[in-house]
Amino acid sequence: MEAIIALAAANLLSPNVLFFALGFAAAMARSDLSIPEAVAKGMSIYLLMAIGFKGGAGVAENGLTFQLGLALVAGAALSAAIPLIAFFLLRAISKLSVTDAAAVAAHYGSISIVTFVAMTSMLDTAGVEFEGFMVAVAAIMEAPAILTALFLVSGAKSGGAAQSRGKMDPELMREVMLNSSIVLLIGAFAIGWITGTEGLAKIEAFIVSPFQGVLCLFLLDMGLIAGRGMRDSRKYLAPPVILFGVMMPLIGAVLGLAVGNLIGLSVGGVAILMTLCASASYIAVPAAMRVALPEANPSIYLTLSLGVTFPFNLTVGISLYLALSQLVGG
Amino acid sequence: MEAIIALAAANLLSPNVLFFALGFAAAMARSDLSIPEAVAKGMSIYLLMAIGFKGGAGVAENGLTFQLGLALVAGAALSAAIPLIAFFLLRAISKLSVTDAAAVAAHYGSISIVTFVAMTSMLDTAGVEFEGFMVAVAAIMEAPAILTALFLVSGAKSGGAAQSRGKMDPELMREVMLNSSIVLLIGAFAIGWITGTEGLAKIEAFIVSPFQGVLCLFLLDMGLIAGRGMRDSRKYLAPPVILFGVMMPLIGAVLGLAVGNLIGLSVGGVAILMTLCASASYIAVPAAMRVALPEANPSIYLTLSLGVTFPFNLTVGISLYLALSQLVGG
Amino acid sequence: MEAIIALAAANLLSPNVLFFALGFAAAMARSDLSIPEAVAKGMSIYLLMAIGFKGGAGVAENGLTFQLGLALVAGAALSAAIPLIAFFLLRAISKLSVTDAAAVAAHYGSISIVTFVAMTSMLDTAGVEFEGFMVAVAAIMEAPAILTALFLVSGAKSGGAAQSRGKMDPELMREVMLNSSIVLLIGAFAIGWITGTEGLAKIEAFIVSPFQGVLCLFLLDMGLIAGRGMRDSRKYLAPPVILFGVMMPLIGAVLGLAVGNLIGLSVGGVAILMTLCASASYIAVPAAMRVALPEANPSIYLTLSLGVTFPFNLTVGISLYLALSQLVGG
Amino acid sequence: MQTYPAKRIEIIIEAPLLHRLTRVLDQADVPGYTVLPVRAGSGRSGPWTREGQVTKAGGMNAVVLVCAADRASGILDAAYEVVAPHIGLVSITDCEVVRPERFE
Amino acid sequence: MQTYPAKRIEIIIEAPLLHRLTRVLDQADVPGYTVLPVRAGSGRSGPWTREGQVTKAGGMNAVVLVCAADRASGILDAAYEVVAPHIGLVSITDCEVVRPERFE
Amino acid sequence: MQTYPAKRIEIIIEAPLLHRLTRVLDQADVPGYTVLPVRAGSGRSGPWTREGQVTKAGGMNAVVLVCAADRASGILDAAYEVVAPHIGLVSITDCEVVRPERFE
Ligand SMILES: Nc1ncnc2c1ncn2[C@@H]1O[C@H](COP(=O)(O)O)[C@@H](O)[C@H]1O
Ligand SMILES: Nc1ncnc2c1ncn2[C@@H]1O[C@H](COP(=O)(O)O)[C@@H](O)[C@H]1O
Ligand SMILES: Nc1ncnc2c1ncn2[C@@H]1O[C@H](COP(=O)(O)O)[C@@H](O)[C@H]1O
Ligand code: NA
Ligand code: NA
Ligand code: NA
Repeated sequence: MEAIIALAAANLLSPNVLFFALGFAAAMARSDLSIPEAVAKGMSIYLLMAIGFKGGAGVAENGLTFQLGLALVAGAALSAAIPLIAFFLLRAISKLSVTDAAAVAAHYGSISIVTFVAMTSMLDTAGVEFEGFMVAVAAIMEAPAILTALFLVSGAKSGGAAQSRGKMDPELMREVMLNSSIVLLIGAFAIGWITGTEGLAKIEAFIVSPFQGVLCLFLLDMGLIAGRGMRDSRKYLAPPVILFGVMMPLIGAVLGLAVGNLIGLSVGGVAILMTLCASASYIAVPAAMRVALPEANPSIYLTLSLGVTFPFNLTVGISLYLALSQLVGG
Repeated sequence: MEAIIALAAANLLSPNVLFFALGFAAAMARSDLSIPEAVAKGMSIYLLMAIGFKGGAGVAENGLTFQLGLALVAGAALSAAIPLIAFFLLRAISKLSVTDAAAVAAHYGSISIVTFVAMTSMLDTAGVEFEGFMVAVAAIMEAPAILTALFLVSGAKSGGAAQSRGKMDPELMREVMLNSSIVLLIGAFAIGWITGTEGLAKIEAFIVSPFQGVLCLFLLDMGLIAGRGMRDSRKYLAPPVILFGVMMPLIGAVLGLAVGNLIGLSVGGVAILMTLCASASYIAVPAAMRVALPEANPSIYLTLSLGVTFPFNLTVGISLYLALSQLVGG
Repeated sequence: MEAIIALAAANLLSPNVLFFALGFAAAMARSDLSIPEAVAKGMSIYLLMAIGFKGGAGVAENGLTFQLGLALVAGAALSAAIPLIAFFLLRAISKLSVTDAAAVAAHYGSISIVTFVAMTSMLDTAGVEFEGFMVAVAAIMEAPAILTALFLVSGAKSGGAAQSRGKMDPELMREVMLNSSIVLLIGAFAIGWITGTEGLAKIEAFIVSPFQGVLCLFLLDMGLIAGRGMRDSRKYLAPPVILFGVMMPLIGAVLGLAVGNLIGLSVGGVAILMTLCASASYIAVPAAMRVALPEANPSIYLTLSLGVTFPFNLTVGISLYLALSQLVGG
Repeated sequence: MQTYPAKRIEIIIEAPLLHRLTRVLDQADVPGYTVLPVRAGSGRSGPWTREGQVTKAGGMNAVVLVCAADRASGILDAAYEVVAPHIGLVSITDCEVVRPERFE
Repeated sequence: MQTYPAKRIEIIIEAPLLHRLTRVLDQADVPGYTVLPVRAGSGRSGPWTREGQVTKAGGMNAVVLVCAADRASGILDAAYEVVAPHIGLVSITDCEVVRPERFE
Repeated sequence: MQTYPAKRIEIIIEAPLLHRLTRVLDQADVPGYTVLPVRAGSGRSGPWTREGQVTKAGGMNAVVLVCAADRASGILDAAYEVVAPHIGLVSITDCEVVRPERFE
C-alpha cells in the first residue's frame, strides 16, 4: 500500500502530470494559451513514430517469442470484449440511448496511445522492463472495439424498423484499418525491427533523447483540450456517466491484469496491457463513430474519454496499475 | 571600453544575430522565405516553456531568497512607470497623437521575451550567472504597462468629450492576466520549481540541448517579420519616432541598472533587468491595444517595437547592458 | 560489383529508405496518414538550415580552396546544359509537347535537396569525406536550368506565331534567385562559415544530433506525396516518359562523374555532384514553371520528378553513384 | 467584361465525412470544387475549435463549388444525401462567372 | 430539391476581437456560425500576412453565418457594434438553404 | 440597419501567382482584399491536396474582394488578365454592405 502511495505521489509530481494540469487549469480559466493544430499533429506523429520504432528495435534485440502471437490475440479479444461490458454497464447505470452507449463503449475497448506512452515513461523511470512488442498489441487493439459497437447497435435495432445506420461498410473498414495511427505504429515498429539497434543508434538523438520533453508539451496540449471539453461540455455528462468514466478503466485494468498474467507477460508488460484496457480512444474511434453512428452525440463520448478517463488514468490510474501488476506478478 | 567593444563584436558575429540579419535581409529583398505561422507559434511556446522551466529548476536548486519578492515588486513598478516616461518623451519629440503615444508607451513598459532569451544566451556564453527567478520577473512585467497606458489615455480624454474607449474592462483584464505567454512562463516556472533538478534531468535533452538552435531559427523568423514590417510600414515612422525607438531602450536600461543594483541583484540579474526594461513587447501588448485602443495605429507600434527596438537591442543593446552592469557591479 | 550490391542493400534497409517506403505504401493504400503542411515546411527549413550551416562550418575548418570557384562554375554549367539533353531525349522518345518537354527538362537540370541530403547521410554512414562547399554548389544549381528551359520554349516558338509566354521577366528572375531554399542554403552556409566550429558547437545539439531522425520523418512525408502523386496521376505518364525518369538520372550522374573528376573533387564530392546532376527539382522549378509556362501540365513534371526519379535515386541511384565514384576515383 | 449567371454551393461538413462527400461529387461529375479549412464554429451541438486538436472527429471543412444553374439542383441532391445525417450545412448563392462552359 | 431563401452574413474581423464577436453572437442566440482562418490581406491600413507571425494582433478571421432573412437585421446590428470601432468588414448575401427551420 | 448594394468577387488562384494577382489589385487601387488558405480541391486538372506539401506549385489561395458595384467590372478585368492563362476561377456575387464609401 505504501509503495502504491509513493508511486502515485511521484507520478502526481512528475513533469508529465504537472504539464497536463497546467493545460487543464489554463483552459478552465479561459486563458488563450493554445497549441497550433499542426504542431499538435506533428507531436502526435513524432510520439507514434518514436514508440513504434523503439518497440521494434526492442524486438530486434530480444528476439521474438511465441508470446507476441499470444499477446496480439489476447489484445484483439480484449478490445472486442470490453465494449460489451461497457455497454451493459452504461445501459444499467445511466440513461444513455443505445446508440450513445454503444459509441461510448467503442471508445473504451479501443486504446489511448498517450496513456500507453505515459505508462512506458513511468516504467522507464521506475526501471521496470517491458516487452517491446506491446506497441504492436496497442496497434491491434485500436480497431476491434469499433466492430463490437456497431454489432451492438445493429442488434438492438434489428428488433424495430431499424435505419440502415450503424453498419460497417467496406470503405469504413478500410479507413479504420489503415487509420494513420495504426499505420504509423505498425510501420515504425517494422522499421525498428528491420534496422534494429543499428538503426536505433542512428536516430536515437531524435526519437529517444527529446522524447520526454515532447511528451510534456503534448500533455500540456491534452490538458488544454480536456479542460476545454470539460468547460464547454460538462453539461452533457450526467453523474452516472462520469462515474462510468472512472469505473470502466478499473474494470478494464483488472481484465488486463488477469489476461496478461495468464499469457505470461512480464510485470511491465502486464502493467501496459492493463493500461491499454483501461484507456479510451480519442482519435481513431471518434472519427469512425462520426461516420458510422452519426446520431451518437460526440460531446458525450469525447468529453468522457478526454475529460474524465484520460486525466484519471494519467494521474491515478497508471500508478495503480503498475502497483497491482507488481503485487500480483512481482 | 575595449571590453564592451569585444563583447559587442562577439555578439554581432554570433549565430543568433546573423540568423536575425539573414531574415531581415531576405524580407527586405522580397525573398519568399517564410516560416509557417504554426511553426513560429510552436517555437515560441517551446522557448517560453524552456526558459520558464529552467528558471524554476534554478530556484529549486539555489533556494528562494527574499530578493525574489523584491525583484517582483521592482519589476511591476518599472513596468508601470516606464510608460509614463515613454509617453511624455514621445509627446515632446514627436507628433504622435495621445492615443498613439500611449499605445507605443505600453509596449516599452512591457517586455520582449526573445530579447530576454538573447540576453540569457549571451550570459551563458560569457559564463555569467544570474538568478533563475528573473523569468518570473519577466512574466510580471508583461501587464502593468497596459494599465498605465489606458490610464494615460483616459486622463487625456477626461478633459474633452471623451469616448468610452481606453477603459480596462474586466474581460480585457482577465485576457491580459491569463495571456498565453504569462501562463506558460509562470506555469513552466512552477513546474520546474516543483520537479527541480530531477525533473530538469528528465527533459533536459528537449529543453536545454537544442535550445540555442531553436533560438536561431526563431530569430530568423523575427528577422523576416521585422524586415517585412520595415519594408511595408517604414512610412508610418517619422524620424523622431525612430529616434525614440533607440533612445527609450537606453533610458529603460539605465533605470533597470539603478533599480537592479538597489535591490542587490547579481551582475547577470541586473543585466537581465536592464534588458527587460529596455525591450518592447510585440505579443501581449499589441493584442491588448487592438481591443482597448483600436484607434491607435498598429503599423506604428508594431513596426517600432519589432523593426527598430528589437534589432537595436539584439545587435547592440544587450552587449552594452551587460558591459554596463559589469562596470557598475563587477 | 559485390561492393555495389552490398552498398545498395545496406541503403535499401536503412531507416531513410524504409520510412520513404512506408509513406509510399500508405498513400497507395489510401491511408489517411498525412503530415501537416506547416510541419513539412518546418522540417524542410530545418534541413536546409542544417546542411547549409554544416557546409559552411566545414569550409571554415578546412579553408577554402580554388576548387570552390571551379565547382560553382561547373555546377552552374551542368545545370544549364542538362536540360538540353533532357529536352532532346524527351522529344525523341516521347510524345510530350515542346512546352511540356521543356518544363520537365528544367526540373532535371535543377536539383533535389533531399536527394543531396540522403547522399550526404550515406557518405557519413560509409565514412567518406566530402567538401563542405558542395552545399553552395547545390544552391547555385537550382536556377540556371530554368533559363535554359525558357530559352528552349521561346526558340521553338519563334518559328510560328508564338505567344508571349515562356519569357523570363525580371520579376520572375528575382523570385527564382531569391527563392526560399537558395536564400536559406546560402545564408546558413555563410553563417556557418563566419561562426565556424565555435558556432557549430553552440547549435550542434539542434542541427546535427537529431538530423537523421528528422530526415526519416521528412522522407515519410516525401513517400506520402510521391505515393499520392503516383496514385492520382500515373495516367499522365506514358511509358516512354517513365523510362526517361529513370534514364535521365543516369545520364546526369555520368556527366557529374566526368566533370567532378575533371575539376579534382574528392570521391565524396564527386558522388555528391553526380547526385545533384541526377536529381530533379520539386520545389523551386515547379513554382517557376507555373508562372512562366502555365500551359505545361504540372501533373507530368511533378509526378515524374517526385514519383519516379526521386524514389529511383533514393533507393538505387545514390548507392550506384557512390560506388561509381569510388571505382573511378578511389 | 461579360459575365454569365451560375450557382455557388457552399457546404460545411464534418472532417471525417469529407472524403465521402468529395467522392460523391466526383461521381456526380461536378466541374470542380475547393476545400477550405475551418478553424472553429458553433451550432446546435455547441462550440468547437480546432486549436490543439489531434482528433479530426470534431473538425469541419468548407467545400465551395461553382456550377451552371441547371446543374445545381442535381449536385445539391447528391451532396445533401451525404450531409443530411451528419453535422453540416448547405447553402446556395447566385453568382456570375466569366467562362460559363467551364461550369457545365 | 426545394430550397428556401436565407441570408449569409460574412464578417472579417481582427483576431484579438474574435472572442468578443462570438460572445455577442452567442448572446444574440444566432443559429450558428463558422470561423475560417485568413492568411493575408490588404485594406486602408496596408497589407499584412500571417506568415511567421507569433503575435495575433495583426491577424484576421472570417466568420460566416447563415440565418433566416428576418433575423439578419438584428444579428447584423449586434455584430456591427463589435466590428465598427475596429478593423473589419461586414457583407450580406442572399442565399438559399434546404432546412429553413434550422436558421431561425 | 441600412445596407447598400455592392459586389463580392471571389478568385481562386494557384499559389505561385498570388503575388502577381495582389500586385495587380494594388495597382487597380482596390478598396481591399482578403486571402484565405485553401486546403484541397479538384477541377479539370484533377484532385490535389496541400497536406504534407513542401512545394507551393500545387497549392491554391482564395482571394475575396468586396467593392462598389460600379468598380466591379474594372477590377474583374484587371484580375482576369492574371488568372486567365492559369489555373483558377473567378466568380462575382451581389452583396450588401454597411458603409458603401469604404468600397469605392
Ligand atoms: N447558421 C450557421 N451558419 C454558419 N455555420 C453554421 C451554422 N450552423 C452550423 N454551422 C456550422 O456547422 C457546425 C455544426 O453545426 P450544428 O450541427 O448545428 O452543431 C457548427 O459548429 C458551425 O461550424
Ligand atoms: N474591400 C475589401 N474586400 C475584402 N477584404 C477587405 C476589404 N477591405 C478590407 N478587407 C480586409 O480587412 C482588413 C482590414 O481592412 P482595413 O481596415 O481597411 O485595413 C484587410 O487587411 C483585409 O483583410
Ligand atoms: N467549379 C469549381 N468550383 C469550385 N472550385 C473549382 C471549380 N473548378 C475548379 N476549382 C478550383 O480550382 C482548381 C483548379 O481547377 P482546374 O483548373 O479546373 O483544375 C481546383 O483544384 C479547385 O480548387
Ligand atoms: Na481500452
Ligand atoms: Na520594457
Ligand atoms: Na539535376
